[in-house]
Amino acid sequence: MAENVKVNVHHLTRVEGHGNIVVDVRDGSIERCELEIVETPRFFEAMLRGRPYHQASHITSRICGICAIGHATASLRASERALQVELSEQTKLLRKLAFHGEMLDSHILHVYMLIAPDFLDVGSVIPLATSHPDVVLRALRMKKFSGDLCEAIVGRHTHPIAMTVGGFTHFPSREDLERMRERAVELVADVDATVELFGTLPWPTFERETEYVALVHPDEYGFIDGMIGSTDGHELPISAYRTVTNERLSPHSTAKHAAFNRDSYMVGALARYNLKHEHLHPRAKEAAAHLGLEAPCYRPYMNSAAQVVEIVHCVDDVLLLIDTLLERGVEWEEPAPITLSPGARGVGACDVPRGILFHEYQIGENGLIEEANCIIPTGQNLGNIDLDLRALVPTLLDQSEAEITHKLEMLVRAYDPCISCSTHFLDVEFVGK
Amino acid sequence: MLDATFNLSTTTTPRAFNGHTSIYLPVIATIEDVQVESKLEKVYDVRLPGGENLGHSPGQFVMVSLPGVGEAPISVMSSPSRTHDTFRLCIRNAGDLTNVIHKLERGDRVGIRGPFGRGFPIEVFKGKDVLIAAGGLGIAPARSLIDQIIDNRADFGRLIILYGARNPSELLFRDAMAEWEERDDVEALVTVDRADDTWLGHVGVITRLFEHIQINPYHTVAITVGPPIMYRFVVMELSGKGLTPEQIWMSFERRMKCGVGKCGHCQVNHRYACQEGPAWTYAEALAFEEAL
Amino acid sequence: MSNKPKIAFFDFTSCEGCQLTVIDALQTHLGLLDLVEIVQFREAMTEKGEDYQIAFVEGSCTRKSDEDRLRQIRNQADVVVALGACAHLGGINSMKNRWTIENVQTYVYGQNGKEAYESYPARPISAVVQVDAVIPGCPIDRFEFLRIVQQMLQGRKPKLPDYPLCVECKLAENACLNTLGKPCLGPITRAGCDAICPTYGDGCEGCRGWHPEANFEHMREILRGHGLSEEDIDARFTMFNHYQMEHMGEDSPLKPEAVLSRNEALPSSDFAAPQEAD
Amino acid sequence: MSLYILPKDQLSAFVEALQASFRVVGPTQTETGYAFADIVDPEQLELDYDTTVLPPKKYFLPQREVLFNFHANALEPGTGQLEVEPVFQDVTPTVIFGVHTCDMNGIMLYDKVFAEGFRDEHYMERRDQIYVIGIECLTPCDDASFCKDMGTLTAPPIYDLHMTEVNGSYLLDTGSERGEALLLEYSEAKMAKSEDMQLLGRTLSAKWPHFRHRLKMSRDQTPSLLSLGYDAHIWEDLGERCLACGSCTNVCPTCFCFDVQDELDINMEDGERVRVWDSCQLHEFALVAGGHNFRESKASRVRHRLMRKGKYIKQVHGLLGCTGCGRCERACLVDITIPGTLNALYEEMQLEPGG
Ligand SMILES: Cc1cc2nc3c(=O)[nH]c(=O)nc-3n(C[C@H](O)[C@H](O)[C@H](O)COP(=O)(O)OP(=O)(O)OC[C@H]3O[C@@H](n4cnc5c(N)ncnc54)[C@H](O)[C@@H]3O)c2cc1C
Ligand code: SF4
Ligand code: SF4
Ligand code: SF4
Repeated sequence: MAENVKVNVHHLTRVEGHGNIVVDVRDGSIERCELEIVETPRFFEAMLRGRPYHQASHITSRICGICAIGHATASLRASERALQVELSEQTKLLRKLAFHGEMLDSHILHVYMLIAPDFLDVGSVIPLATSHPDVVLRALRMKKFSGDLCEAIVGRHTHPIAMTVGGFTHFPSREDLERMRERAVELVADVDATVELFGTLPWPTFERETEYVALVHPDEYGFIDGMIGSTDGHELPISAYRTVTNERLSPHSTAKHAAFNRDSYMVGALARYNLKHEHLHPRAKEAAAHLGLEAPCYRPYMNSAAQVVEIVHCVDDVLLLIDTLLERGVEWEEPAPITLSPGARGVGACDVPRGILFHEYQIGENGLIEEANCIIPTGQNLGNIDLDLRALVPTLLDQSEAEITHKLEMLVRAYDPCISCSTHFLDVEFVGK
Repeated sequence: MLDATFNLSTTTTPRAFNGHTSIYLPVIATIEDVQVESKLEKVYDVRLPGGENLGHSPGQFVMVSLPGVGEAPISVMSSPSRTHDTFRLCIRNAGDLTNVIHKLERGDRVGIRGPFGRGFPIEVFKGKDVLIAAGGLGIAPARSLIDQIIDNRADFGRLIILYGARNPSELLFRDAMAEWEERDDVEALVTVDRADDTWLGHVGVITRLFEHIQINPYHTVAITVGPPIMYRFVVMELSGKGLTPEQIWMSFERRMKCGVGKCGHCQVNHRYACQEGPAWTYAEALAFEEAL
Repeated sequence: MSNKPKIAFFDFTSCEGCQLTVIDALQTHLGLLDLVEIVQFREAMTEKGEDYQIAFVEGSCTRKSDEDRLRQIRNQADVVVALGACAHLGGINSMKNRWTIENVQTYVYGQNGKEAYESYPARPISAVVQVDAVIPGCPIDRFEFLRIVQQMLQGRKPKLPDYPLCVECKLAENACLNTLGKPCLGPITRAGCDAICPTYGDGCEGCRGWHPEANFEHMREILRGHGLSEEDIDARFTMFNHYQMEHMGEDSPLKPEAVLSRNEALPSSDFAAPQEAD
Repeated sequence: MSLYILPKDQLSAFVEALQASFRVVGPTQTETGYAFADIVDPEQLELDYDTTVLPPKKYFLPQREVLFNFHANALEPGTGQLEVEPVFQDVTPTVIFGVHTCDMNGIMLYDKVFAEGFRDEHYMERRDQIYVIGIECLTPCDDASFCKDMGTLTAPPIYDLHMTEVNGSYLLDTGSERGEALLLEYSEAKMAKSEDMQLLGRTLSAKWPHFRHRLKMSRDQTPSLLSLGYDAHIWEDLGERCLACGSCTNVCPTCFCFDVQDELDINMEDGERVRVWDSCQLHEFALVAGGHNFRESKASRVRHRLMRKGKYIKQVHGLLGCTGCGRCERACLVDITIPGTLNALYEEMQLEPGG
């Protein structure tokens, strides 16, 4: 039982930079408890000013090497809205396919390399590789699939090439699609095994009711476009995103914070699950049941379980999308035409692995960007993480500092603030050889 | 098609594989000895499998390779008259491959292809006074010729060796040079561009040595080997002494990737330095717009 | 543990995509771990060793406080390698150099931005410390990364192609985008990525930097031929290479205003700035 | 050897029959034009095609070709086991359909280059396995070509079979015994009759007026023109424009220069020595140790290419080094062309007789 607790976890998470958790409890009451973000500011919005619209998606994909396809897609949608572009059905299908590639890549990395070791109480992936080499190899197989899927559609995962305003500059061949289909079918066994594995994990029961925000669509579990939905019962067009995000500066972090109807809200897999689980593919629904996920779920740790559910959903959706594309046949298409007009504005939104992402541009008649705004998911989650931490810490005070630290780290990781810094991925190979 | 004069002989015939042979396949040779010659140069004695005779003539080169690093043309420094079961290379640490070669020790292995190219036509030099003007590393290929002449001294007239280096520390083969200077049937003169405290000999570029020699233009052939800029000035001196372009031989350095006249890098006009060269007469070179 | 060379990865201002590419490289070339010992790699491990011979540095230097850390790395490592366009060229980050720092700070973070967010014009790390080798690209090419590591392990000086991208593009038998009316910077960009962008139908953007004989004047002519505006052409020349163009001096193919515009020219705007902290 | 006739609609059957025993390649349509590629479905074969980006040389001298495998200690080179084993890459029975006459001239030159002097077994072994089926050009493929000037508008004697489209059929000339055997074994071709021959003669003679001359001089004059113009002014202008991108040489059916590189596996023990296409237009091509570059300026490199095409290759191999296919002209973004250059040189030499 600790009356005075001081936890300082350095470089725990990453929000295009680094993060620390600071907890300071004195005489049983919380003095400080926050996620500190020490991001190197990059000023993307300022950089975009004066640049031709066609560069925007390639510039903004460089915001994050993990969510590159997500940023590029949101950016393209913003430009396309501003430039009154109508996308072809084929473009939409191909964009979804690439998006799934990234969703899978990110989720697989996150649940296998971070979450699994935490829960299996093996500390990191190193012992996991020794105790469960099959698990690690499976993760590598699944990740390779996602990378190859991205490559087939957009050239590469980190900084996609073939997506452009109005469409694509390159198209997968029938053989490419057939090959990826075959591999997706083979992957199903790995996906099942993933559900099986995560079904056995003891998810912490910590619970805090909050608002969940995600993109919603009338008839699908979609990630691109749609409406902004909230579990507090609101549905707004994407263009009204500023009403939702209400960005504020927080004194202890260089990332901006957001709040909608409450002090904070949560975005990401759990938010999506809570808002639109009924549109999941049947196998994903079964997986949710197996994992004990039930909407509405207010347990932030279950965000990772929702990610597993999305893995199942995405693989099934990839199969569906490829079948549709094979049936229609992929045709070479020039990008859809654009219309320039003075001061045209457009907002693009995507639900990337970590939650909703907004890009808004104002594009002049000369095709140059005049104003730009980008809002990243982790920025939206920060306020919610802070409040979770504050609610969680008092319940942990009877535990050792090491245990507290571990639980807090796990909480922050569950939000998947950005995978790379807290992954113990490489260690796999150290041991595996 | 190609001039009949160039040398197509390669003693190190590539091994046959499924009935095919490859001109790009090196034979694996062993380094018998390594000596440090200067800060930049080392001398290697190389032995082909079974001590097979390389069978080169002075002025020819071999392609030396370290699989995993690369391959480079290197002149044979030893005289065919001296050693038979090994041959000698003098290699300057000039870049990527040669830097790694400089780490090799006795007993290590290298790949060898060749010998390639047309060397100096020693038969043509017989009975003549031979003047050799070598600059820098050029003394290595020249050495092959010099030793050959010394070993068959009676077949030739005078032997005049002019050798220039940038500074005393870059002078190669000092022992041999001392030996040549001792002999009364060899006239050897050495110069350095820039002297230091230890240097008592000639100072100045190699062309300055020509002041000190007299030659009979009717009886002399001249061979010059050195860096590209040297040739123009040496040729001027030789012409000034009455030599015709046909009496002046020079060895050309070019980039080479194959050594067998395919890769195109060593072309001088329409001719391949790796096959029809590297030794050409000045008369031949005059016909190349690209040569000097 | 062994006498394998110890290597470490560091990140400055970047998207960390190059480090992710290193992870991708490990997925297909696990054997790399038999050759080197990774002692620091925040992307992938929590352990942190301070004893390393080769440091791979990702990201640009964008603030004064980065400099010390860079110098520390330089002091420790025998070999410092710039990993990716941000570290190599200043990359994407240097686009902000067109505006004054105060302007970008307030545009993105409002009036508080000036104090809260330290920043200065983005620079390649070679502007701060001596760099021994470069792995270009945004992101890096994983095969080039592996090749360069191999060369360093052999004690060789890593070598980059110093010819233009068109060479690789032709070997891939792509129809030339510039002849199809689509702008491509291949003729002035250093090869080494196997012309991946043109292969996927999109013109090269110069992320690997210029090759030594880049002919800007005629590249500009070609782009004009596609009907591009001067601003558009400048934007292409400066997407990854803003810093390079700023520092070319007399030889620069750009007018000075294309690389440095004045703060005053911009109307103030709160488009991106958040509300004040409460 | 003799002339055969095959109705056009039987071509697919011929291709299909060949596929059982051969790798069949030929011109196919791509998103942006045409390219030589493997024929999976006979329908893909497009015999009426515009010139491809790369000539069929890629089947004779692949962009990247392994010369030998090695096993060595690359971390400490020279030590330990060092083994080498030659590799003969892509030696597969292959039938190439639809080679234009200009490209067949390119192959003819390659055959000389790789057989003369040191015999290049890597090329020769592969060459033996390749059957060339030419196609007669009856109309110009586009504005950039100048085959009529270069004398390549007619088939050189290197083909195994050569097809001419006449009245809904192909007339096939057999250029080799193995070509004839191939035709007889895998197709339903019949001996051509005398009226077919008549028709062929008429078709061939009728094609010439469709092709124009672009050179102001005869091709026999190019060697002396180039000698004379070695120090002409135009080179400086071309050098200033040139992007040094090497596209002209990479797409050229007569360029064969290559670089040799070692590639290592990640285990640092096994690897391959490969040759890859190189270009005399690149800065490093003539650079030697010590930093001296025998062709430092772009002007000297552009000139070297023209010299090779119009003079040097002819001096060595007896054939001009340009087939007039026009590929380099299409590839060049700054409009450096063979006819343009030769004509400008011709003009300049008229102004300054004697150069
Ligand atoms: C006929 C001939 C005989 C030679 N004899 C000797 C000799 O006896 N001793 C000796 O030390 N050197 C000799 N050289 C020079 C030697 O070949 C180069 O120093 C060597 O190729 C450098 O290779 P590297 O890999 O160490 O250098 P790199 O790192 O590859 O290059 C250093 C420089 O050499 C150039 N170069 C690269 N490959 C070649 C090549 N194949 N040919 C020429 N230049 C190249 C590069 O452009 C660069 O400028 C000879 C060259 C020729 C052509
Ligand atoms: S597409 Fe670009 S890189 Fe390729 S040849 Fe054309 S200009 Fe060069
Ligand atoms: S093509 Fe250009 S932009 Fe694309 S990866 Fe290569 S160098 Fe970078
Ligand atoms: S030089 Fe040009 S026109 Fe002549 S063969 Fe080569 S590519 Fe064709």
